[in-house]
Amino acid sequence: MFPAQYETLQIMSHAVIGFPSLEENEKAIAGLAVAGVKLIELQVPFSDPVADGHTLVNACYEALKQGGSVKATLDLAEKVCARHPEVTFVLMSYLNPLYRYGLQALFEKAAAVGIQGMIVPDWPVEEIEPWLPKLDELGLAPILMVTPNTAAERVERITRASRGMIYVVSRMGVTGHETQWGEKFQNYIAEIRKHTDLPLAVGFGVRTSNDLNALSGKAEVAAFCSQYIEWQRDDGSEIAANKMQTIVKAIDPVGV
Amino acid sequence: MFPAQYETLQIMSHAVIGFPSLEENEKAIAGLAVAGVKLIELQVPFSDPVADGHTLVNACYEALKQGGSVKATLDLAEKVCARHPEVTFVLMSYLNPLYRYGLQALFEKAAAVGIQGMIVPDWPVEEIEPWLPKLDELGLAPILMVTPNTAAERVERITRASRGMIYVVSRMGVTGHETQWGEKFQNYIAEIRKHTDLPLAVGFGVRTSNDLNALSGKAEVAAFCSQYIEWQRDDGSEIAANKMQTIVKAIDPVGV
Amino acid sequence: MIRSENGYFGEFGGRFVPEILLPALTELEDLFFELRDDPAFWQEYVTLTQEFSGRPTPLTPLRRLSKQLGGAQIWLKREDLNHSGAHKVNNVLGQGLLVQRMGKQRVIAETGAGQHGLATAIMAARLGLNATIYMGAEDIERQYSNVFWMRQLGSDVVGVSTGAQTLKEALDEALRDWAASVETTHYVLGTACGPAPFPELVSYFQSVIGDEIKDQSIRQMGCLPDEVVACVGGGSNAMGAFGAFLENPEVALVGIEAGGISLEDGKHSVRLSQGTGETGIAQGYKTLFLQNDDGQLGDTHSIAAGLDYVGVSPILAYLSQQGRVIADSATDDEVTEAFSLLMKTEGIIPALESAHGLAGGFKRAKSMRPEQNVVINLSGRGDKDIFNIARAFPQREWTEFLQREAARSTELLAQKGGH
Amino acid sequence: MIRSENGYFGEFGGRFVPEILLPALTELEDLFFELRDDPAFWQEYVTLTQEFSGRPTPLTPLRRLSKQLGGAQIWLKREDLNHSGAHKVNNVLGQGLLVQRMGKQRVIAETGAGQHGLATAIMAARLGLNATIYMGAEDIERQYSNVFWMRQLGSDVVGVSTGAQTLKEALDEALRDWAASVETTHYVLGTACGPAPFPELVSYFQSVIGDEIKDQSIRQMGCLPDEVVACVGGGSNAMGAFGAFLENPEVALVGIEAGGISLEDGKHSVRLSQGTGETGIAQGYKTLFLQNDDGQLGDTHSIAAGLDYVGVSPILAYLSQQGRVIADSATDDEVTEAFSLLMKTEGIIPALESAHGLAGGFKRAKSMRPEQNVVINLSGRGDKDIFNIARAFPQREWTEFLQREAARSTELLAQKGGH
Ligand SMILES: Cc1ncc(COP(=O)(O)O)c(C=O)c1O
Ligand SMILES: Cc1ncc(COP(=O)(O)O)c(C=O)c1O
Repeated sequence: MFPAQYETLQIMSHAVIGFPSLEENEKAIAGLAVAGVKLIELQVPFSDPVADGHTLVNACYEALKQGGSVKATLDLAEKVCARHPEVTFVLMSYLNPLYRYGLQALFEKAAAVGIQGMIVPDWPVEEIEPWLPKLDELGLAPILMVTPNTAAERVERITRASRGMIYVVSRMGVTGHETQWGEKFQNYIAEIRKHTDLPLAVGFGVRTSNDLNALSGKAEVAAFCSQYIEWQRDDGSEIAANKMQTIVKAIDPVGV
Repeated sequence: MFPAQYETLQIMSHAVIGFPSLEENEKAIAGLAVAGVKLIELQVPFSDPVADGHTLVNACYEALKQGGSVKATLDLAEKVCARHPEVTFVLMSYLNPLYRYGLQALFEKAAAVGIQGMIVPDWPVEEIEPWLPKLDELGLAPILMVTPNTAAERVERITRASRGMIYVVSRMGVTGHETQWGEKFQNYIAEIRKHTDLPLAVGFGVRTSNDLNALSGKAEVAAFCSQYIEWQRDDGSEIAANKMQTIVKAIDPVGV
Repeated sequence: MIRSENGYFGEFGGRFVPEILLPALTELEDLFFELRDDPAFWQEYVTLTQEFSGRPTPLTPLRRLSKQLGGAQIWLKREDLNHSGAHKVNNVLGQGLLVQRMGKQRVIAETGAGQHGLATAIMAARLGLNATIYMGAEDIERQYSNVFWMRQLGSDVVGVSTGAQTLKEALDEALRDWAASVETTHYVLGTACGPAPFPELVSYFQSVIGDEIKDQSIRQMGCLPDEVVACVGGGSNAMGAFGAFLENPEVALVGIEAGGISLEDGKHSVRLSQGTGETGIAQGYKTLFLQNDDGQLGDTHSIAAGLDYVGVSPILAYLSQQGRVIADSATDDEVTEAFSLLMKTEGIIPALESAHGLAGGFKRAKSMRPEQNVVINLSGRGDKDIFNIARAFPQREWTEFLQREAARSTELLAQKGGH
Repeated sequence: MIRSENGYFGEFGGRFVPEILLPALTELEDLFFELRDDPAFWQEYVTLTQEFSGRPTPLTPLRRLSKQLGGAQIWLKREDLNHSGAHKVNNVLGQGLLVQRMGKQRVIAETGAGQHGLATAIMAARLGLNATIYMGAEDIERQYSNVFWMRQLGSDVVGVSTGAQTLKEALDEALRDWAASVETTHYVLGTACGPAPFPELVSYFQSVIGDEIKDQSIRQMGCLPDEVVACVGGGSNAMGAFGAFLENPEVALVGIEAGGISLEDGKHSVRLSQGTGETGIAQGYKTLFLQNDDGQLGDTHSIAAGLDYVGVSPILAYLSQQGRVIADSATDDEVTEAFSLLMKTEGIIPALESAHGLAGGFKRAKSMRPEQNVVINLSGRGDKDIFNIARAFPQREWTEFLQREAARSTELLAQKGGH
């Protein structure tokens, strides 16, 4: 289940399928679940991940060598969705691997294994709209992105096509490190809320407890991804899960 | 004295002033005189000896490092002309060193030290003609070159401006090694004799006793230069002089 | 010139980019749509290419070579004579005019072998713009000579060390830069690929090539050519050469891809002609990509660094599907042979990319009649790439020269006290 | 265009060659005198340069740089856009036409840095002639990249290991070849020097540059330029640029020589402008030579290999003596500065030779008024000479690249089983 509007801040974390290995993914996801993470993106590794920062780019590169693929992702999803019913799994992928699989077949299979949402950064709203009836029928939520430079009419169109949540890109750029959560950001969030009742998942640049506390009371979900993958890369999945637990516990439970 | 027309073959040999050194030049010239050489070219080394083959080019290059120059040549000439009155010394130079010295001063000085002739390969007949009165007055013989591709009218003009001898370039080119002394060559010689009563000095490609015997009875002088300089370079002036003596003795004394 | 329907050419094209890049693309598209039918803008562009890059480039008859091959008359469109040595500069100068109109002060570009990066650096210097060029660390390592020039020209060359550290990664990294800087920065895409409006926009600027070929053919041959042949990397020089002839069905249009070593995976860069490419969506657009069953983009190989690309212009994908463009390929060996033949017979040093067009064009010309005419687009010159060409023709003297030169260079550095 | 009196320009010029070469020179002179007043021949020549080398080359305004310097408007005549990358090809193509008319099948040339040799190799390939290029062994060693191309073009490159093993020796050796082969072989002299008729003949073919400057100035500036500036090696690009303006005394003509490191003997190549050159007779003609008191030609130095020559065109020696041409020089340091300035401000990579013209021209332009115009002849492009330019701008990355490339090249050779 996606959080309801104005619910207290939840963390969405991440797995790149195949990184550091397919077996390790399962353990890592279990660790995240134990840590209290309620939303997990399962990222299909891709050869050209243009919307990702260096951490995820390199993770994709490694993951592909370890056998990461659409099929591996669906297989894994089947297991982890069953194993962790308290977690909402979201498929994250670039379009081409899904397109090659066959979009309709992919959607059906994803829904069948228990995936509830889908983030595809290079799949624009115009191309998604024709699929909405099918996706709604399957209960597979397309989570679209809004960015700081998205024009108002386009925010309207994107929010209309989105399901489950809106993915709010916190700032311009993908590879930078610091994000400001001040007034400008709050106005931006407020602007989006004018167009939608869906909860907002804020991504890009969420790397510390401070970031989370800054977002607490402003958004329903914080995507805590690159930093987690770096922990996983540098310290292993177990320690990464522990750190995640600390982070989750430290969140101020303030409603929006 | 230059040989008379139809006299038996004499050898003209060579010194590059400064090669292998200025002192060695004197010894080498003495050796040539002893060997029976009656004509010796004293070559002023030059930085750009375009009409010479590799042997003389490299000798010039070395000679310049050893202090070879116009002045050194005139100084040496002064000594050797006095020392070897039986030898006819010919100044061989490219034009520029003489031009820089001052042509008139040079001619006067050369004549004064006892030089009897002058070979300047890049000094065309048109430029020599105005100097003829002066040269005749000084008794300094300009020895001009005729080549196999010189047109008949030009042979006429060149022979008219020449004194002492005509330098007959035996063949096209400067760096090659073999020269043919057959019918074609004899026709060439005969053609030149139609224009002049001066003796002919044949140069380029005279490297062996065979060459000399082939020329004997056809020309009055054979310029035996590069081969001698190679002996001098490889074996030293003394052995070179001995070899020269052998060569001179082996000439068939046939009149033209 | 062909026009897209909403960014699509048949099923190919489109604009599949992260949302953040969309405003810049629509801004660019709006400006482009406004200008492309304005003859005054075209004139401004043509004047710039004339005064700075020496256009028009000549159409050179290859009299000796045509006779030797015994078929059609072969003509070369001499894009090698452009400033910077390749057709790439046409597009870049055109985009420079757009940048000035948008009032942006910075450009970025990706580059593989360095050609497009160099052209961009040149344009930026000429127009007084800041430039950042992204280049795979591996490519920098191998193509340092172009890096040398780009830096001398004042551009910032940034090495990309993600993934395989080559063109693909550089492109992705440039897109990442753009995502952060899109409001002040223009992304100068180098070929007729990428998200709309780039394929159309790049083809528009490059169409100056085909316009000239058409005029020159009529003047020099007295008729249109029977065939126009061009190498196909991303497809910009081919679209440039073909554009003016799309409505002349009597003119065959032939694109030559990099046949590489063989048609095995990773040993070539043939996307159009042998059923090796499959429809996919990546790098912002839909086209034929070399990819595996999982939709991962494949490895490519070509002796010519500039043809070593995994996708292809959606316009060419469409025209080839329609049969309007004939797709063929030339292997590395055929290419080095054509390269030598042109040099030795006509005194022109082709780029290895362009030598693909030569190999394909010569083959076709041979089977044609002497009264027919084939125009081959000589997209670039080879002397800019001596290191690449020396790799294609290994010689002891070259190796020894490099060793000596490295020693000399070390000494010079020591004299100047380092850097 | 200026005409000699019997091969002389004032006291300079003439024909001081071994007798054996005379027939070839008079044959050439006769042919040249017959053709030079024939407009059809000139048209044939211009058409060849157009169809093969892309003439006319543009006259490029340097708007940003002129503004930055704050003086006259500066324009570049873009000889760098010629096929082969320099003005040298004009002369060589013209001589190629003469070779065809003489029915000769072989050409020879001397070359220093390799530019003229490369141009000759290109012409020979294009016209189907055999070519032998003489090059000092020392120059081959340092400029191997040009040797690489000449050989790829099918020319025979012969190393000369007499004397100092550089240009002078190569020239002498070419003359020796010519002495043996004069009946079947044409000697393609590369600059406006040497025995008559070469200075006049080379200037005649290069005059296409100045003719174009004149037309273009009237079209682009609306008037003649105030100054025309060119670098002076042998003098061919300068004579080419100046020729059309000799009868326009209001146009100042400025030749820039290589000031090198200093005016000490052997550290520069200034023959016209500082009283360093003295009248002499060598290499077939009379002009100002760098020489010592004994008449031995001197050593020269320039950062630009192509300006490193000991003599100078007799026509320029005369015009400078008459005051019609103003002679100046630029030091190596001024040259590298002008080089960088042009690259960074206008996106054009000049040859180091041409950068002398830039250094001199920029200096003059600075002290002029904005409504005045200076044309600088950009005789060649710099990217053909990356090794030379890298030597002028030592950088650690370049050294490291060369080391890696040498290793790679060794490996490639080993793979191919040597050569
Ligand atoms: C000379 C040359 N030709 C062709 C290409 C291929 O590009 P396109 O297919 O866009 O013309 C390149 C790319 O770098 C190039 O440098
Ligand atoms: C680009 C360039 N400019 C100038 C020169 C100098 O020659 P000239 O004075 O004959 O123009 C050379 C000679 O190689 C050259 O390559």
